[in-house]
Formats: sequence, C-alpha cells, structure tokens
Amino acid sequence: MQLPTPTSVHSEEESHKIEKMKRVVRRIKFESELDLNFGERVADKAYGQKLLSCIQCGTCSATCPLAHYMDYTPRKIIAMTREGFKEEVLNSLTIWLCASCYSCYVQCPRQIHITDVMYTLKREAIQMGFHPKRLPIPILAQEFYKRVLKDGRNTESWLLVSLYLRTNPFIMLREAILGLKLFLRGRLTIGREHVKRRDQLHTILEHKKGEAPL
Amino acid sequence: MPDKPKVAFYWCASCGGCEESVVDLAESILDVVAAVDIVMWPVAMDFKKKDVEAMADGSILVSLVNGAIRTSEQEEMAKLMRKKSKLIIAYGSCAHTGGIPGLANQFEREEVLRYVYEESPSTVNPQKTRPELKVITNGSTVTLPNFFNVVRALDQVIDVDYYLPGCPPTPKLLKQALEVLLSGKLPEKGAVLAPDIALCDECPKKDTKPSDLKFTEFKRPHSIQIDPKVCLLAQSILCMGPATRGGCEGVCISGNMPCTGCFGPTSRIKDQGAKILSALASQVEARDEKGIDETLATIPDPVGTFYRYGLPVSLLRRKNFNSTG
Amino acid sequence: MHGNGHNGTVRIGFYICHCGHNIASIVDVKAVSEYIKSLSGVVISCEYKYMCSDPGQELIQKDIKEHSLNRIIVASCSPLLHEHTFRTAVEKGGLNPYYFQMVNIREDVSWVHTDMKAATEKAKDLSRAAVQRVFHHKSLETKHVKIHPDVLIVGGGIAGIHAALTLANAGKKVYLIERNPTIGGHMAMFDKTFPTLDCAACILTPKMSQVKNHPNIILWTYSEVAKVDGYVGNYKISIRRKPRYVNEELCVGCMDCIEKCVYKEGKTPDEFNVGLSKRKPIYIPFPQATPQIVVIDRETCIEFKSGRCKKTCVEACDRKAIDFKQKEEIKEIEVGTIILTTGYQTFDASRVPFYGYGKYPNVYTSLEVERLVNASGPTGGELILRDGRHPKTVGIIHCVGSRDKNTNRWCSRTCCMYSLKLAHLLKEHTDAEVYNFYIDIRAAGKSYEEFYDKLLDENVHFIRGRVAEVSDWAVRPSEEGKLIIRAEDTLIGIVRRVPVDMVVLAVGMEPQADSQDVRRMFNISCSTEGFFLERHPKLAPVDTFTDGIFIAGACQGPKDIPDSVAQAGAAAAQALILIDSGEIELEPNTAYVVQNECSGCRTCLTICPFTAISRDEAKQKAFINEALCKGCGTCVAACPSGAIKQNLFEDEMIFSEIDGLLKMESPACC
Amino acid sequence: MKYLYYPGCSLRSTGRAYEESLLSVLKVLDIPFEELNDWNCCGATSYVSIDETDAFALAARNLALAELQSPDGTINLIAPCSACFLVLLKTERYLESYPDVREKINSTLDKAGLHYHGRVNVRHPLDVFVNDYGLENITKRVKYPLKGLKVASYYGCQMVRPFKTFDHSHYPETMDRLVKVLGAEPVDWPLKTRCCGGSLTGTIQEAGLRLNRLLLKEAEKRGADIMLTCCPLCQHNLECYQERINRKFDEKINIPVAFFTQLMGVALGLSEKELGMQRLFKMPSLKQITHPKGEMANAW
Amino acid sequence: MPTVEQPKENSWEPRIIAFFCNWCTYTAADLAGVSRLRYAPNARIIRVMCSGRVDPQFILDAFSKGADGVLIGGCHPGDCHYMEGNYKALRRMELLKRMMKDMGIEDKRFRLEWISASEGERVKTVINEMTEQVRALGPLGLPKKFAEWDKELESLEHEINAKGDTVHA
Repeated sequence: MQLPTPTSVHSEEESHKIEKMKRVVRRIKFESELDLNFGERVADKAYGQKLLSCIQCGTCSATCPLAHYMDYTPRKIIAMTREGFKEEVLNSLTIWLCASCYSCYVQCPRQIHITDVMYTLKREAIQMGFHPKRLPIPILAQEFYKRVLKDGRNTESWLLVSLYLRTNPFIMLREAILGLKLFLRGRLTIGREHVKRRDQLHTILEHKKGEAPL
Repeated sequence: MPDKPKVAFYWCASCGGCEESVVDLAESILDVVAAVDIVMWPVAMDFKKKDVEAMADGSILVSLVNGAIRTSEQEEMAKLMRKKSKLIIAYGSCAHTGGIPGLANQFEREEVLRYVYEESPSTVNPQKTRPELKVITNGSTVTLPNFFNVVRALDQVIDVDYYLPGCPPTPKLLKQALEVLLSGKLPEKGAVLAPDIALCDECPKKDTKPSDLKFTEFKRPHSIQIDPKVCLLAQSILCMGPATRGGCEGVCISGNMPCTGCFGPTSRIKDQGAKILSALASQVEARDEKGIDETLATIPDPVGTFYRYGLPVSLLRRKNFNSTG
Repeated sequence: MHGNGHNGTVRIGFYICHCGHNIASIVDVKAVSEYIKSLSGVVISCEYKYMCSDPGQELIQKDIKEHSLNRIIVASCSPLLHEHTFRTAVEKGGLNPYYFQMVNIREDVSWVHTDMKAATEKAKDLSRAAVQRVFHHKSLETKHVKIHPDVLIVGGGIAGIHAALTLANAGKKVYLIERNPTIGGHMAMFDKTFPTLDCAACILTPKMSQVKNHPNIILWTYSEVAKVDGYVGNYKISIRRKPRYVNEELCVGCMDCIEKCVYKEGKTPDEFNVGLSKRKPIYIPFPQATPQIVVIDRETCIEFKSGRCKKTCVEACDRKAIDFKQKEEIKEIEVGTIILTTGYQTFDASRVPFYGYGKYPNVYTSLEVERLVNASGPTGGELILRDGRHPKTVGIIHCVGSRDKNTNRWCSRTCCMYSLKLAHLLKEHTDAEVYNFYIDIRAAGKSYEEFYDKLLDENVHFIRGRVAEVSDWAVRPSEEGKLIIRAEDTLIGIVRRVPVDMVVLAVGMEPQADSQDVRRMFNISCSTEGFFLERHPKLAPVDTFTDGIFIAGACQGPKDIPDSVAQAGAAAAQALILIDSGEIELEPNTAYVVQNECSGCRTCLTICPFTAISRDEAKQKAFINEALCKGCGTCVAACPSGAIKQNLFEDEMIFSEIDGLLKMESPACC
Repeated sequence: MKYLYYPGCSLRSTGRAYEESLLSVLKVLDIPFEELNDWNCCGATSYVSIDETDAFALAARNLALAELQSPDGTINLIAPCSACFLVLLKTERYLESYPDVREKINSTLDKAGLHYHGRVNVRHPLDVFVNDYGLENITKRVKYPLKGLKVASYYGCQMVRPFKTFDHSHYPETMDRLVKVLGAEPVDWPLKTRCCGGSLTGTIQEAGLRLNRLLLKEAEKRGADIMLTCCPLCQHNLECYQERINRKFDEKINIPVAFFTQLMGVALGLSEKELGMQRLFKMPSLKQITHPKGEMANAW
Repeated sequence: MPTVEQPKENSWEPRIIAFFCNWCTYTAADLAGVSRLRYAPNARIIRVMCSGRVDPQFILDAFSKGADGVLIGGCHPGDCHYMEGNYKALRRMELLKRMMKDMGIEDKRFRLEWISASEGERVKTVINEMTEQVRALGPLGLPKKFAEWDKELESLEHEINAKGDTVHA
C-alpha cells in the first residue's frame, strides 16, 4: 500500500487556503464576557414580547426572506440576546438586514414579536454606537429621522442625496441615470415637502426629550 | 303606700309620632298613669332638666327614649336619663335603628346645614347667616347645641336595655312591654320587645305568595292598580316584609302599602338592607348582566329603600366620604 | 366522643406543618405557632415537620386525650388534599371529626409568595381566623349514600373498551355507549403501533369482540348520552339510540344488502379511511366493525332523500332486517358511577395554511398515512400518492397544531413516536428518503428511545427545525415538480430547502369538538385547553371534581395507547372501590331551616335548583330535604330573616373568619 | 360614508402615479373623500429604529388630526402606502392595547394641544374598494374588461402583516378577486407576500436586488403579463431595477409593474393621463383590451 | 429563595378578603400554588362551597372590619357545580354594587370574577390586578373612620371652651 506523497508545490490559492486554516481563532465564551441582563432588558423594552419563551424552533429563520444573507439567523439572534451576547448581537448585520416584513412575527409559535425585537436591537446599536460608521442602513434611518424632524415630511430625493453623501458619494454617479429617468417622469421632486404647523410637530417630538423612553 | 314606680319619656331626633303612639294607648293610658309616676315628659308636661338632675341616680324605673341622636343636647339628655334610670327603652325606629333621620347619614353635616339654611326652596337668607354655637349678649352667654356630623341610634350613645321597634311602635306592643316591665319579670337584656320572626309570618296576604316568584322589574305602589288580596311581592311591589321583624300585625300591608322595614331585622341579622337585597336579587329572572341591570335599575334608590330606618346601625353606618379618610 | 367538653369551654389544639421546606422556608412557622399560642382558647400550639405523616396524626390524637382538646386546627396544605386525612385522625382521637378546621398555608401562602414577612403575616391571619371559627363548630353526623353497582362508560375507543372489560370481568354490569356505528375508536384506524410495531387490529379486534360477547356488558353503539341526573351512587341517565334503519337483532352482518344497494359505487367519503375512499349509503365501517351490523346513512340514502328508491337492499336481506321506519329511541338507565372515555380529535391541518394541506394533493395528514400504509386501507397498503406517483422522498413535519400558540400550545405527546413509526413504515413500503423535521424528539416511554435509535440506524434524516412553509416554488431545476420544504437546520444554523414528493403532517391531538357540551352535561371541569380536568394532576389523575365520575384516555389530555389503557384500568379500579364499598360518605354540609324562626316567606323555594326545599303547608314553614340538598348554601345567603343555616358553613363561622382575618392592624395602616 | 385620505410622502414623489390613479378611481366611483389636513410623515420603518416614542407620537399626530377634522363617529382613514398603512395601524393598535403607551403618547400630544381618542380606523384602499364599495358594484362599472390579461398580484408585506385586517397574512386573495372582476386572469403564485427587499435596494443592493429578482422571475415563470402592487416602494423596487438585475445576474426579465389602481382605472375607462401611466418605465401592453362595442380603450 | 422584606414601616398594604368557591376558584388557587405562580400576598381566602353562599352581609362586614377590597371567585356561567349558584351571586353583587356606590364605596374595591378550576394563572392575574387597583384607591379604613366619627361625641365641650372669648353678635 502506498501513502500519498506530500506534494511540495502548492498553487497560490491552495497555500492561501492552508494559511487561512492555520490561523486558529479562539471560539469560546466566558460568562464574564457576557451581559447577563441583556435579554431581560430587550424583552422588557419590547412590550412583553415573550422573547424569553423562545424554543429555538427556527421558524423565524426559515420564513425570513433575508436569512440567507445574515451573519446570524434570526433564531440565533434571539438565543444570543437571551444569553447576553450583547456585542455580537449589536455588531451583527442581521439586525440591519431585517426589512420589517413581519413574516416571523406572524408565524412564531411562541408569538414573539420578533420584528419589534429587531427594532429594539437597532435602537440599542445606534444609541451605543455599535454599527459600522458607513453602513448605509442605520445612516438612512438617521437621515430620515432628521429630515422628518425638520420638515414633518420626507422628500425622497433629498433623503437619498444625504444618504449617499454620508456613505459613499460615488454611488451617486451610479444612481444618476436612474435618478434622471425618475425625474423625467415626474417621480423625483426638487422642492422640499413640509407640514404647515412645524411648531406643533416640534412640540410633540421635542417635548419628551429628557424623559425615560418607553 | 310604697311609691309608684317612676317613669320618664324623652324625645330626641324624632317626628313626634312616637309620643302620639303613647297617647294612642287611649283609655289604657289611664291605667298606666294610675300605675306609675311620670317624672319627665317634655311633650306633655312641664318638667325641667334640673328637676331630673336633682333626682337620685337610678331612681327612675324606666325611661322610654325615642328619636335618634343628632345633636349634643340629645346626647347630653340621653346620658342624663341613663344615669337616672334603672332601665332605658329605645322607643321607636329612630331610637332603635336610627330611623328616618338616619338617612341623613348619606350627607355631610355641612351639606345638611347648607341646604337647611341656604338652599331649601322655602328659605330666604341672603346673608347666609348660620346660628352660632355660643353667643354672648349683655354679659350673658347663650349656647346652642352642636349639630353632629353623624346620626346615631340610641345604643350608639348610651347603654340600652330594651328596644321597642316601629315607626311608631304599636300601642299593643307598648302595653305589653309596660306590663312585662311593671310585673318585674324582666326579659334578657338587649331584647327587642317584638316577635323574632319576619313579618310574612303574620302577613294577611301570606297565602297568595307564589313559590316560583321571579322578578323582571320592581314596581312602585303608585304606579299600578294594586290587587288588595294578593302578596305585594307577587305584584312586583318591593316589600321589606321578608326581612323585617313582625309584630306590627301588617298594618301597612292591610292598607295596600308595602312594608318599608320599620321594625328592623330579626336577631339573626346584622344588616337588614343586605339581607333583603340578597333575597330579592336572588329572585331576579335575568341571567345576563344587561338583563339583571335592567331589572335592578327599577329600584331607583337602593339605600333609601333598603335602609329606610336602619342606616345608622347598618354595617357601613354612613356614606363613606373621602374627605374623612 | 365529647362535644364542647370540659365544662363547655373551648380547648383548641393548633398544629402548624413545615411540610419539609415547602412551608417552613417561606413562612416562619415558629412565629406563627407562638402567636397562635397567645390567643384565647388555644391550649396547645406547636409545629411539626410533616403533620400528615403517621407521627403527626398520632400527635393530634395523643394531645386530644392528654389535654382534653375539643377543637383541632392544622395549618398545612389545601383542605382539598388532606382535610379527610386529618378529620379521620381527629375521629380516631375520640373527637367528632367536624371539630376540625384546616388552614391552607402551602398552596395559598408559601407556594405563591416569596416575601417571608408578608407570608408569615398572612399565615397568622389565616390561622387566627380558624381559631375564631372553631368556637362555632358543632358535632355533626356524616351522611352516607348507597352506590348503585352498575357503571356507565361513554366512548368505545381503546380506553372505554379496556375499562368496560375490566369492570365486566370483575362482575359488574357495564353500559358502554359509543356514538359511532362501531367501537374501536382511533386505534382501529392505525396500522402498526409504536414501538413494538405490532398490528393495531391484531391486538384490538379480539378485545372488541370480547366486549360484544361479554354477558356483563351492554353495548349500545350509534348512541349518545342525552341527559344526566342525580349524584354519586345514584345517577339517572337518558341515552339516545339513533336509528340505524337496520334491526340489530336480525342483522348478521352478511353485507349482502350493501352489495345490492342501487349505488354500484360508493359516493360518500369513507369516515374510516379519512376520506381516502368512498362508501355507499348502506355500509359497515370496516370489516371487523363491532357490532357487525349494517347502518344506513340517512343523509345519502335515496329512499330518505326521494322516497322512491327501488330498495334493492330490502330485497337482498333474507332476514328482513332493514327497517326504514325505525325511530330514535330513548333508554333510561340507573348507574352509580360513570367513566368518560370520549377521546380526542385530530388537529385540522388546513388551519396551518403554510403547509399547503388541501392545496397540494401530496400533502397528507398522519392519520391518512396510517390508512394508506394499511393492508386493509384504500390502496391495499401500497403507497400511491393522490397524483398516482410513488414517493421517492418524503418529509414528515412534526408538531402540526402542537406547541404553537397560534393553534394549540400543548405538546401532543404521541406525534414524535408515531412520526418515527411512519418514517419506518414509509421506508419499508417505498424505500424513500425520509426527512423528519422536528423541534425536539420526545421519546420518553419504555423502549421509545430505543426505537428512535433504530430509526437513526435506518438512515432516516432528522432535521431539527420547525418548517416554515411547504410550497411548489422551485428556484433550482432539481426542485421542479416537487414540494419544497423550507426550514432552518438549527443544529447547523443554515436555512435548507428540501424538495420532496410527499409531505406528512404529524397532526396533534385536541379535545373533541363537543367536549364543552359533554363537560356541562356531566358537570365536570375542563382545563384551559378543553381537555377534561382531573381532580389532582398527580394524586387523583382519573377522578373529577364530581364524585362518582371518572375520566380516562385522551379526553383527559394527549395520550398514547399504553397510557390510555393504564388510565382506563385506573378509572375502572376507582369505580370498583366505590361499588364494592357499597356506600359513600358525603359532607354533612347541608342546609337546614330552624322552624320557629321561619316566617314562611318562600324566598328559598324559588332559589334551590335541586328542589330540596319544600313548604310544609300545615306549619306554613319551609323544610329542607337533607337527602336532596347538595350544600351550596345559596338559600342560606338568600334567607332574609336568617332562619336557614348551613352545617360547616354557619353565618357565625364565616363572620368570625372575616373578623379573624382582619383583626390584626396592618403595620402603619393609613 | 366619507373617507379621510392620508397620501404619505411617497405618493408625492416616486409613487405619484399611485396617487393620481387612486384619486381618479375614487372620483369615478363616486367615493367621497377629503385629504387629511396638514398630515405629516408616518415615520415608516426608519423612525422606530431611532426612537420609539417619537415614532408613535409622529404617527399619532395624524390620528389626532383626523379626529379634529372629523368630529363624530368612526373615521375611516385611507392610507394607500403599505408602510404608512402599517405604521398608522400599528400605532392605532398599540395605543389601544397598551395603556402605558397610550398615556405616554397622549401626554406628548397634549402638550401640542392634540389628543387621540381612539376613533380612527386605518384602511387600505384595496380593502375600501373590495369590501366597502364591493366587487359587484365594481363589476357594474367596468367598461373595458381586461380579457386575457394574466396578472400576478403582489401584496408585499406590510399591508397583510402583522395584524389581521382584511386578508390572510401570507395567502391573501383580495387583489386577485378584484383582478378577476376587472376581467383579467389572476395568476396563482406562491410569492404574493414575500418581501421585495424594501429599502435594501437603496442600501444593500446585493441583498435587495436578489429579492426583487426572485419575485420578478417567478411572476414571469407563472405566465404573468403584468405585476400589480399596492405599495409605492414595492412598485419602485420591482420596476426601476429590472435593467440592473438583468445586467448583474444575466437575466432577461421584462415585465411591467403597475399599481392596482392603474389597472382598475383602465378597466373603468379612465385616460392614460388620469392614471399616471406615462410615469411608468414600462407600459403594460393592453392592446387587446377593447370595449364590448369594439372601441379601443383610449390609446391602448 | 425567600427574600427578607426590607422594613416598610410607613407603607400601607391593601387588605383584601376573597371568597372562593370550592369547586372552581378555590381549586384554581390550589393550582396556582402547585404551579408556583407568584402573586401579591394581600388577599386572604375564605373557602365557601359556592359563590351563591356569599351573603352580601359578609362583604359589608369585611369592609366594616377593615378590608380595603373584597373579591368573590366563582365558576363561569353555566359551569356552576350547583347549577346556578353563580347566577345568584351575580345578581346579588350587581345590586350590592349599586347600593355601595351610593354609600361611597368605589366599584373597584369589589370584584366578582369567574375563575374555573384550570385557571390558576387567572387567580394570579386577578389578585395582582385587584391588589393594584385597591392600592391605587388607597385605604378604605372604615374601623378608623368609625372611631373618628365617634370623637364628636366628646368634642362638644372642647369646642365651646376653645371659642370662649370670641363674641358674636
């Protein structure tokens, strides 16, 4: 019987693969690294959504149209939230990929309001500065927030411009043709929409500053 | 000849009907007068407080006190009578259970005074003057009794030996009571000197009450043509008879008026109103909340109906005002 | 026995139980005991680890004698659990058992509170109330009623069959009532049974014929209970016997009539084959149906619809058994005890639209598959799909209508195991790849885990993940023409799409649709999900809160065959205990009228639902028939002059309880 | 019954054709409505990612304004954009179900002299047409039955989820029933409510475009001539990115995507202009659509 | 684990008397215990055979002796172990409620609930809700009020003496 002889010559790709395999990554979690109250805090914020009653069945992941692009499936996010993997959860792409389609919310056998949990996690991530600086989704949310806070209405053209400016101005070039097409069909406007009683709106939105959130 | 036993009458917050009932003894009253020495009777004779004060403690055999206690003067006199008498009889509903004056326990003192001195239709008092408790003029002091916040039955102020119920008590009961007392064969202390069984027992319409009565509404006597032969409850007229002590011989019922409860409850009952409420409500026909409510809404004033004579001795005693808390 | 004893003074013995740590870890039992000692009338107050133990009971008996106690209070668990135990102990100590009072400081205090101070205060209040209450206790006679020896069993599934045979073999007369034309229930529809894989029919049908032939069993199929009256030992039951339009005495089950029916082919979905085949208007549910008597379905029979049938069936019957004029019949019977074995219904899979039942023909329920793989089933045991294909891949979806708050939140207990069984049978019949999609595998019975092991060895796929959707949405050529099951493989953490030819939905078990009506008729309770409620989940699993009525099988909760049979045996034993003891003790909590206090106002007459109160016309007073009074006390609360009283629940007792509970000024009130 | 109409921001830009066609159809069917005065943005999915109280308060202002504008009874507030519909509905439902939210939001509104009493019923125009106006009545008004046209109705997510309103959360049928009444043939397809990707097409196209692609491909595969939507964002995503998807994934997708109100308008005999047809990238091919009397439907 | 309560010297705790029917609500309370549900320790349960046994006098007596709230638990309509005791309870309590309203006792101090034997969870919810409801209302404290009212019997002399020097014409 002959053993295969190790070949001395590797292709570049193969040696790269070997190097990668040799880079050992420590994968263990010590309890001291966890935020053990994280799950309860999130469950508490999201209107008794019974986050803690999750049985890890995976229905949410299976029904999620975006699960295949997520770094952790929604089920894992819930498990990790409950167990206090705060950093991983708030740093994950998953929470930003949630498009609020509410499929999981409707199908969950424990009636966990998963979409609301995702919102809570998004807010936490933004407030605690966890997300990558130029990740477009939270920036879109922030720009949207600012625009509406100012005018009471959103003007899509201006929103997109400010989004691209803050994320990757080059995208604007890519989108220019589409923008022009839309403009020609009257589907993009230059003027900004706003409400008449901006004062009233500002009273509503600003009065509660400094109060505890819901 | 040994002294005739001394007897006193006194009235507190009452209408005078009880005094009238004594007079209703008619010719029997003469026997009473012959047998006893009346030492106090403000309605009929001119005795002064100081006369009574001058008597030795316990020297009056029996004092019949009617009326509820509403003012400090009534309280003072009740206490004086207690001191001077061997036996005190709470005479009539007001002394027994608070009576009609007791219904004022649904109001605060101030509400009562304001109504009486300012708001009642027959009052003209633009300055809103109210009587003062104490006025000094020309060096002499005139005081008025204090008007209490709470109306009380007699035994809520002094120790009472016996009760004669009724608004007013019947002459028959009074006569029987006096006979018993004068004979010296005293009943157990605290006894109500009337049968300890509900009025239905002696009701003239007793036999006409059906065994499967169900109420869909309660009617008021003026609203229907009452069949004089038939049980009033069977005609949906709210009658307190089942929860009221007998002894009146059903005089109201005979006059086609329902019992309003003046004899108070039997000895087994702590709260007459709660009991009649329980009995009547149990016989309401409807089973759902809406239907039940519709039937019960035909009792416009539950407190005034169920506690017409007994509010001060009921378990709650008086309306609960948050300001007193 | 002594009553108030000792010159009429009340001498109370108070015992507080630690119940191990159950009570003592939350209630400061020592403090309670010391506090109670200070109350008037209390002669002895002590604590003990387990009052219900023999030494605990003996302690009471010893103290009654040594200290001339005439009232006993035990503060421990719920009276529903141990009141009888302690009353017996008190009686053995020489005291009338009704001088006893129990204080519940476990279920009502230590198990529901965490704050030691508050719990201790509450225990003191409850104990003080009892101390005040027992002053008013009286010596009472226990009531006894005779038990009628016959038994009614409702439901002829495996549980009812087993209970009926057990009782009949013990020499008791049993009425077994089944609403379908045959007994056998769901079990008769199953193919093999897990984990032993013996054939359901082979083990069930002999028992069915035993039932039919047993001299002590009266079997009425196609019948329903119409009315239940009476009480333990003395139930009066009306039974509605629906017309079969076939004389039971004459029919021998030769089935000639069925063959000669004007319908050449069946037109009506066959109930026994869950709609996978068709039957005629005149039929026998299945070959081994018991009794072997034909039935005519009024809804589909032409004679009933038009009155103009040729009635070939009548001609075909030599014995002239067919009788279109047959009428519904009501039978009145008297029994002493009742066993309910009314079973369950399977979950309607179309309630979970995500799984496509009713939309995609190749999606089946597990019960359908039982018939499909059965040799006597619609396909003779060959696995042919609705579209005529033979499946090469099969997905079995667990927990359909179970463990889901949107449908039924409970675990149906049997689906894991029967899914494994079906996986095995499907592989055996077709050699297909079989995928099980599960949340958890629950194989907690004797030899169940071993069966799971066997399935793993048979190379059945187990994907831990609840399926989100079954659809025909193909995104790859390999998926074309298949049903695609989408689930997260949660052990791997990746969403998978598995294309299959056949989907089996492991539907859960739920209460019968009419379980609420049945419950009301028998005056028993249901748990929140609608299954019949047992008296105690552990200690009285087949009793109900109504004496003399027992439950067994899946009507009490999802259950497999062995458990149903075990419960049926237990229920039969409980009934036997009652029957053989001949009589039962009843609480003497009846109401009574004090004659010279009654004004004859008749209020009570209108109120008693048991017509226990009548009016003595001579005396013009109310009178309560103790035998009919069930002790609810409604008339007591209604009697406007306080002339009606209730043993064990006298007004003074309750007033003194109220007083006792509220006597303690709560700290810094107001 | 008079409706209040809440346009929402998108119907004033990318979704202008939706507003134009919706209002034209409402008018031609004589359904009375009136625009909500001084409405503001509902907050969409973004707002709640930043601040939950603000998000509810923002949406609740619209509900409070609706009550001011319509002083009695229940108010039917039409919100055509799925995001607006859901945000307003969710606000209405949460304010009703959670007293703490209600109290907090109302105390916020109170400061601005507003208050929400719970009288608003948020409605989607599809619901109004099919269930209020009624399919039978629509049938009577159809002038040009859309014979032979195969339509894939795309409902998107937020109109049907998470609340149970007028149709099933995953397998809705309302739009298909409407399509049938218009004379067209509804295509049964499994992706009626599968997410189009929402704002991901603008932020993370790698994911967003893939979702669009799946929907478009399946609709074409099932033989649809046109996709109908009831949401401006869905319509934008599915229509405007077809070229880019074809380039990126080497596909040949070519399917018009219109608002359901536009197709309704065609059948009801409204003009191209009234329905904002010129704003679409791809005009539906409606050549075969003729009046029963032989007259062509306008220019098509 | 038991928690030792921090001293709450000045805090008032609502006192609730609960009458539970033997067959449904009392059993449900047992179930709550067996299930180790945690609820407020403010209710004191009195077991009766049927909610129909609850005499309105019991309720008034409880209030007059210092209860801040009274709760009655019976079987659901149609489920009474004694056919219809619960209907009688319902009728009485509706009338009692009307009467008590006129006597100044808030509706929320008094509650009739249908809790079946299987609804342990409901026992917890109802007792917790009721405790919080009553807590929000504050103490009823009738015994204390009775004592306060009776003070006026001795107050007369004080009042006159205190006003002593003021002269009113």
